Amino acid sequence: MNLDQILEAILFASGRPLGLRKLSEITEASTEEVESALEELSQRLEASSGIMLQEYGHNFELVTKPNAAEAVKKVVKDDEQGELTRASLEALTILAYRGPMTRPELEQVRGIQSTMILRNLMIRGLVEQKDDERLGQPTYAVTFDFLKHLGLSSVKDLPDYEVLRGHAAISDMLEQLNPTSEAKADLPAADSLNV
Amino acid sequence: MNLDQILEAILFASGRPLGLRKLSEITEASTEEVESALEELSQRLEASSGIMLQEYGHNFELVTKPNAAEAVKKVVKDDEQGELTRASLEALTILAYRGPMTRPELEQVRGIQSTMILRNLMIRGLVEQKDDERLGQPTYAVTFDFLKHLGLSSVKDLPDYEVLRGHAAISDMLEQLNPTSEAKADLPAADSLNV
Amino acid sequence: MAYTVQIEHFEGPLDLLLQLVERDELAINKISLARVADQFVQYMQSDHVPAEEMADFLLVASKLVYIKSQLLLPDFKDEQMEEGPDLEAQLRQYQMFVNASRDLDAAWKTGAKSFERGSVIMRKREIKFVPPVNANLDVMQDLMKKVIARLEPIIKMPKAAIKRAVSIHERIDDLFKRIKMHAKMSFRHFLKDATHKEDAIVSFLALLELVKQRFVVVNQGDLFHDIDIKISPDAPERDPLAESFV
Repeated sequence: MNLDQILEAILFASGRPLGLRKLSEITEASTEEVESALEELSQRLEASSGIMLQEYGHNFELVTKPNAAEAVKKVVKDDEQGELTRASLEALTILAYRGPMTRPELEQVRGIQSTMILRNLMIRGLVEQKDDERLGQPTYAVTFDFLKHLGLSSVKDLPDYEVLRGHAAISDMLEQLNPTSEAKADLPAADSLNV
Repeated sequence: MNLDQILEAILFASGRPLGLRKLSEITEASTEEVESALEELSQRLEASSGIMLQEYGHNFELVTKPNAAEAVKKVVKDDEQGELTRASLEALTILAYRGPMTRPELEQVRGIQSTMILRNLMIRGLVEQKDDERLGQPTYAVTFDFLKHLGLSSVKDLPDYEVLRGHAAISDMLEQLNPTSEAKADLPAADSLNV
Repeated sequence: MAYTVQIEHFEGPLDLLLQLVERDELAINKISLARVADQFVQYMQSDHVPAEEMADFLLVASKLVYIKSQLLLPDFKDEQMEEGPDLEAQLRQYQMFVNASRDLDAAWKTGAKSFERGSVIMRKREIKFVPPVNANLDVMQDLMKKVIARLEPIIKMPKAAIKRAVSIHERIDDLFKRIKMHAKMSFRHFLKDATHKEDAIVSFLALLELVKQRFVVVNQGDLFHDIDIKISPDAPERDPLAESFV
């Protein structure tokens, strides 16, 4: 059995997002091998399957494709998220394109204190606190539940993702918050998309 | 999206065996069409996937292929045993000190959505659903098995039980959830321990 | 042409500012920001800005006034006001995200969701007690205390906002004294007085601070009017900078 098939079976059985390191541990393959097998899996599913591989921050989960939503809703209970307020939408959008980010970074972009909005989004399960910190501040990012609600396989599928994520103005502004080069090294990989 | 892909998504999301008639009902296709699409699905999975279509009588279910069993066992075992994550431990602690409480109440105190965590604690037999409801929501509390594991005969024997259970910060927070005085009357009896 | 579109509700200072600029179909630049500065202040006073958000509104208001003053006095520069992100750039990127959030909202409402794998594990027979090796009384007591400690700042948020307003109040009294010292100088005079630049800057900043202060302390009363009287009883009616304080 090929690694991509074993990974598919593991993700299927676990029913929740699993990290790259965990997958490498279970399969006793290197993270590079796992990554390339996951890429293979993703392409195979993309081409012919009713399910797809969802990825966020080196975590992976199998989910149904959004096109099947109508039929799937007939068999599973749909956790209604309800509508989002404008403030919630705005914070979610910024976190989706630019996260993981610290609260001061989010507040810098929104121009307003965001303690309560973050708390509300976390209670709704759309945002979570990540394990890694930046300059002593916890970082926040959107969750798999958020991706599922939009039927996205990755935040990279958001419209104009690279433009909005890598926008020079934002980087400059956030840099004012993180003046050290150390902090810069901690920024997510997609920052290299900066133009 | 083809019928075989929609069926795949339905079987994946439902997580249990579904009958031919049910599948035909959901997809609004004839049983013949469903049967031939399931055959197609079965062949596609057979050829390249880590999962397969299993049939008992006229019931169909997606399962992992036997070749992947070893890796799958590792991840399932991991879910059931091992240490509790910090988040799980925290939820368990709050339920021990403050339970029985509803999921929204637990989430209000944690500030984090807790569906999965509650589910995992229940699977491990650490938390159980109680008979009484509050505001239309089921309540949860730690199990007797868990108390026994701690060497306690009652939650009241937890260290600093009265102070921590009745702490104003928690009562205030929960009050935001139930603003009416009616709801207040519904709070657990130990509220009288408030200092 | 009179614009009849009303700004009904805003979520924060950048939201209000963007709505003002977009309502007038203006591009985002210093000139348009200066143009909507007065309305920004008016709306900010007319709506119920929550206490904990007031400081953020004040910050933007002071930047707007600074931008406006710079248009009038091109060589006027204040280091303190130059610090932090440039409002123009900040608003532009905010606009970008607001536009993106509209797409996201549309996608959110389509209901084309993905679903995780269904779980069957909640069947009673599959529940078996697994002793949690890392749960003990010490750990639990410690965790519970941490949970409570995490809640306390949230409970105390309104109180903290009041505290901050009070400390700003004290600073205002101080500023008032400084402004009084310059009170003899007419508003127009200090703007034009090139030879006493430092005085002008001090007065101007004091004014800004006072404006900020006033916002914080109240909606009641016409603060700006008050400033007019104290600072500049003989300021010309059409002085464009003075207008931003009216």
